[in-house]
Amino acid sequence: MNLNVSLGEVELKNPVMPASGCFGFGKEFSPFYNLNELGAIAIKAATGKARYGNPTPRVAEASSGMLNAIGLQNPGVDGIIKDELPYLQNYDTPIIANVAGSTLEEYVQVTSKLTDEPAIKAIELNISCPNVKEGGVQFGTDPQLAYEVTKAVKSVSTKPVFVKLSPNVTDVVAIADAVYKAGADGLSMINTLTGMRIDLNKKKPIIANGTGGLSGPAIKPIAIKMIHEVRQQIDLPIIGMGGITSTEDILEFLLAGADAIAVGTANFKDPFICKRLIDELPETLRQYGFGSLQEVREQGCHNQSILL
Amino acid sequence: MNLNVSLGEVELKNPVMPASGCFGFGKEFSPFYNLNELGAIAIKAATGKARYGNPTPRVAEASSGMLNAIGLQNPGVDGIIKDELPYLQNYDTPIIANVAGSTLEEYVQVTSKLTDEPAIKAIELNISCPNVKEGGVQFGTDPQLAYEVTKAVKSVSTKPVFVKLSPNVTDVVAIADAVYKAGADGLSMINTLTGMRIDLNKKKPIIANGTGGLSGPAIKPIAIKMIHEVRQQIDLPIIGMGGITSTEDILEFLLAGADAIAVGTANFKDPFICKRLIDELPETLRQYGFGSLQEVREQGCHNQSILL
Amino acid sequence: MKQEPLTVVRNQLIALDTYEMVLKGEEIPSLVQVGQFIHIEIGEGEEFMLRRPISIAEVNDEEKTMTIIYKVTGKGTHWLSQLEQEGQLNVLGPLGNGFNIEHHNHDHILIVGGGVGVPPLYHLAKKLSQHNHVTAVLGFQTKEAVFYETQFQQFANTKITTDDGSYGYKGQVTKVIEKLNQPFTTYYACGPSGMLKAVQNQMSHLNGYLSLEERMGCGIGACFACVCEHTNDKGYVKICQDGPVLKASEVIL
Amino acid sequence: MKQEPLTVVRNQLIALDTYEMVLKGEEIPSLVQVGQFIHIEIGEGEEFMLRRPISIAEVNDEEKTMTIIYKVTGKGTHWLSQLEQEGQLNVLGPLGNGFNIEHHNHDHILIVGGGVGVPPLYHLAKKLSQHNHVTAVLGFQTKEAVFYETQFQQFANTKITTDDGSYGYKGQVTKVIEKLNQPFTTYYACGPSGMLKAVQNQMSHLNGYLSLEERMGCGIGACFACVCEHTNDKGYVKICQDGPVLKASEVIL
Ligand SMILES: Cc1cc2nc3c(=O)[nH]c(=O)nc-3n(C[C@H](O)[C@H](O)[C@H](O)COP(=O)(O)OP(=O)(O)OC[C@H]3O[C@@H](n4cnc5c(N)ncnc54)[C@H](O)[C@@H]3O)c2cc1C
Ligand SMILES: Cc1cc2nc3c(=O)[nH]c(=O)nc-3n(C[C@H](O)[C@H](O)[C@H](O)COP(=O)(O)OP(=O)(O)OC[C@H]3O[C@@H](n4cnc5c(N)ncnc54)[C@H](O)[C@@H]3O)c2cc1C
Ligand SMILES: Cc1cc2nc3c(=O)[nH]c(=O)nc-3n(C[C@H](O)[C@H](O)[C@H](O)COP(=O)(O)O)c2cc1C
Ligand SMILES: Cc1cc2nc3c(=O)[nH]c(=O)nc-3n(C[C@H](O)[C@H](O)[C@H](O)COP(=O)(O)O)c2cc1C
Ligand code: FES
Ligand code: FES
Repeated sequence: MNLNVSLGEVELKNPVMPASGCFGFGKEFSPFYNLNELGAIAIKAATGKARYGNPTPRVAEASSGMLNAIGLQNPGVDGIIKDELPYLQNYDTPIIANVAGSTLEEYVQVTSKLTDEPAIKAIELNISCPNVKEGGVQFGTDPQLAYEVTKAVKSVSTKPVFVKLSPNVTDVVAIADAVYKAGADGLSMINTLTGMRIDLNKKKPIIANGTGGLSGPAIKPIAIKMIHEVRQQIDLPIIGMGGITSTEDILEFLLAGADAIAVGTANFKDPFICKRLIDELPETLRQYGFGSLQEVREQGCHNQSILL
Repeated sequence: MNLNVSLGEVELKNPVMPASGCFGFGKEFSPFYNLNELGAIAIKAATGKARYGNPTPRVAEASSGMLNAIGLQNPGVDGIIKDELPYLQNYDTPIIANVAGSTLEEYVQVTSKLTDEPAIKAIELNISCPNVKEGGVQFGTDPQLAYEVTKAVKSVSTKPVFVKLSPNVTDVVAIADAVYKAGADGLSMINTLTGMRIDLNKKKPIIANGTGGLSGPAIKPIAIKMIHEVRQQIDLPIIGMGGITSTEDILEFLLAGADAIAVGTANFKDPFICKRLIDELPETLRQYGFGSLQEVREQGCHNQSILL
Repeated sequence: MKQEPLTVVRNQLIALDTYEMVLKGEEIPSLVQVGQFIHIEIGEGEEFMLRRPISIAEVNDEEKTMTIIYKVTGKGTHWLSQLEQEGQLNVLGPLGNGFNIEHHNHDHILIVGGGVGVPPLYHLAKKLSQHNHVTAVLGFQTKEAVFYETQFQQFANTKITTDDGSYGYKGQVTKVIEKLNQPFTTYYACGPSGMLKAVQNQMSHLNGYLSLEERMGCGIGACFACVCEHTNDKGYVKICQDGPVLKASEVIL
Repeated sequence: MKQEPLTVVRNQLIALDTYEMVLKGEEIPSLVQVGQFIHIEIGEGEEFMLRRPISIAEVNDEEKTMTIIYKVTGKGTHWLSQLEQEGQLNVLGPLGNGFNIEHHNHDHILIVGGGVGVPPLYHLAKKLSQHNHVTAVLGFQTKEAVFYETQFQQFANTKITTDDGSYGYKGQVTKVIEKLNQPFTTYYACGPSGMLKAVQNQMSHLNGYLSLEERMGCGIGACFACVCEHTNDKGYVKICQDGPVLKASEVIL
């Protein structure tokens, strides 16, 4: 079965990619399978300067999920270009560069450095990281700020810009609409929900940062709902994510309105998962009566019976 | 160990109660244990008129959680007073009446009918039900509306009013602050998060209503985070809920800042759970070095080391 | 109504994706009325927060056992199918109101079952056959899915249909019922809602009872998940508490 | 680095809340370097999304087995403790960089372990003892928590301390080390971070290596969960990938 997908002008071999922050810069997963198998790779967020991130502990477990507060640790955009992209250039898998920042200027600066790198086929604008004290999520929770940062980044980007939305909002469609109007080429949804766990022995939050982002199967119904809602109203390609662990999950996201999907947390449990899902997807589609991804789209999001 | 708790002027034998909507009007659980064991009982939402609720299916499963879209089915406030409260009057457990409505007037009308019932010791103002098309959640997502409905209900209520907050908001503290200013006597948090599951065979949402409210352990870290955040800023008693299944969970909620807790979804898995948690709580408190609930409060929310 | 750990005595594949499980316990089996169901906890830990409702297909009072028959359609029934002998199952039950059959005597009764709606009817057929004449029409998707044909034949004049005609009659149960042309006094039906609707329509002249299914939360009448429209004053019944067996002329499907 | 289902050969309580588990497999055991760890999948289904990192305490090449020792401190280790012989465990490993000991010859080496930091040091002591003189100071909370004393004595001059003095010396390992007053050339330590800090301080004059622990996500260097400040250019190391064993003079605890 042909699994090709177009996300606007970005062409993928298949709709499955690892999610940003859960796959480093690819290298660590190359012992497990050939990265050419992947539909794309969303790499760890890049910021203007190298960042050390938050104090440890940075992760905690939750029922069917986990909390993380890495705090955007990364070698900085120059470090990524110098030390990480050359390795990824060996593959013909599109790289999606996740861009973060504390100020609008930083988003613009990072994007303008990354946009001309040949390996990079799209920018993923991360306005939804809940784990940094400044910037990040405030751009993702205020439609006006979301509009401005998207517009500014679009003005310097030569590559399509996908805006990664935060689920920690009253009205996700309002944010989606704002970035659509600012010229976004697509949406990634969802980022993590802000959560906390408390260490009963130490009587304080497990995560040193206090709060962290909740990911994994626990958030899947929230992701499905938001994707479905946005799909009805905004005409942009959507990369769906949030708790995917199986090909049935992928089908659920595609039916809800996603065009491609990303797998985050599940990579930690099974480092082979992306490849396995790609291999198994055709069989699952057939099992539920679909002959192609196009048929899924037709019977899913574009079918009025699924509209509410 | 003495488990007494005061929620403002409401005195509870212990901090454990079933959550609204997960315990009917009590009768169904009376074959399992004596309802006098409970700290309180939050009964199913009351509306002005009897409501049939949403079409079925109304529930779906999710990883470590469930979705529901009951749609506030209930016999109406008069039916509850006539047919349900007399039975509950047999117990000396405080009843917390959950009040819902589509309009401000309906909230006021329902409250004024319930407020003088002797069995009822507090009103729980449900401005956070995500499963009805009108009213409900919009009051819980707009600080101004939340203020108005709370103020109006307070003006007719002779009993303390706890406002039940929705987690489907960008800024829960803003809502908490608004209802505090309107005179709320306490907070219940959190209600369910809006979610969706799709039936892969039928290619449409499992729940006939489309979306439903996500409850259960999946949402626990979100509840903990919101309670912790509100506790730092708003000086009102908090009834905490969201995914509680064990006495360790209870302790986690208390450390985060809840004064009492409610158990919802877990009643469906184990109808004995509330009694079991009450029985086991003293041992768990001791195990983590606490001699009383007062000590938990001192080392939890009121201890600066847990502040961030 | 009890919560009890039941022990798996047997758990075997009897038809396509369909398992027969025998459970032993001190309390629950001896309380069962024909037509009731049990609510089964799935897995360990917190992944599965909802129990699964499954009908009771047979009870053996002496052995303190009961039999359920279930089809693997999702994660919960898959987990059930993996249980081995001596495994334990946390069961809440028996739940609901079953078939009220004591008044029947020398009656001519029709039983209509579809797929996994067949199991509760087996217990019913056995009981009814003691004093009545019973005919059973059982529909399945395909030959491989057929189960309990010989068991039913002991107690009832049994006709099998399959959707694809690979076994017995071809097509829907209503087509077979039409042909029977017998003087039934009462009918009992359980199966998918499409089938129940068709039977309810076809047999509207007859006294009948339907055993309904709906997605459930609590299983004990507390959560309002499983309602069905009804001609009573309230306008509804809760299937878990007022049903699952309800008078056909009173439920609005 | 492989992902392999390992078979439980033995799983037994050896001290307070502490279990010794022997695992057999075709690939992973034969790849192990002393000081590495494995990342263990917990439970079935989706409740537990994070693996658990546990050190390798010993390897038996001929039997294709390895031993881990773990303390039950939460849900995951509780689940491990319930596994029976012949049970299967999904393991990712061996991970990280272990102890580099090939250059040691006739050295006088100090090993310092605390609680569940002791296991990886057993494999180390055994290897080192072949060509060196080894002293081990092992701290536990209380008498009932002590394990592997006789095993260590085979390979090292072994001192035990307990926090409450219920067995061996009373108090912290640093107090015992102080009294030893021996001409150590190198030390290796693993244990709670408080202990490591104290040892790092006390032994700053000596060449030393610490095996660090931190909450982990991926276990393979991809998620940046497990960093530790370091004197290198980047300012940090990833414990799972660059550690868990690191030069004591270079890590900032
Ligand atoms: C009163 C009653 C009696 C039943 N008796 C039988 C029986 O004897 N044999 C049998 O095979 N099946 C029976 N069913 C249907 C059975 O409950 C479902 O097939 C089963 O719950 C599916 O669980 P799952 O985990 O495999 O599916 P999943 O899809 O993974 O289940 C997810 C959730 O949906 C619910 N669900 C899914 N399908 C159904 C359904 N058709 N009806 C009700 N809930 C559903 C589950 O209970 C669970 O809460 C009965 C249902 C009811 C209400
Ligand atoms: C490299 C390394 C080697 C280790 N070797 C051993 C060993 O040989 N024996 C042993 O008993 N323990 C060892 N630990 C600690 C062990 O990983 C934890 O005790 C264990 O993960 C606790 O899991 P749990 O499910 O019981 O606790 P929970 O509290 O339920 O676990 C929740 C989450 O927190 C993590 N976590 C909790 N405590 C710790 C901790 N102390 N360190 C790291 N993660 C933690 C878990 O991995 C899990 O992700 C090691 C840790 C590391 C990093
Ligand atoms: C450890 C970790 C680190 C993450 N880092 C980033 C990041 O740098 N940028 C980003 O946009 N999202 C980041 N995310 C969010 C994921 O890309 C994804 O949106 C989210 O985890 C939901 O998917 P999942 O449930 O499959 O993990 C991170 C998630 C995790 C668990
Ligand atoms: C089936 C169901 C019905 C509910 N009905 C109500 C309701 O009528 N009023 C209300 O305020 N909350 C209602 N809730 C929300 C619960 O009271 C509780 O806030 C939520 O489920 C989180 O707690 P839990 O995770 O322990 O279930 C309902 C929840 C469920 C699962
Ligand atoms: S399942 Fe709760 S009322 Fe029927
Ligand atoms: S655990 Fe992911 S980098 Fe170490």
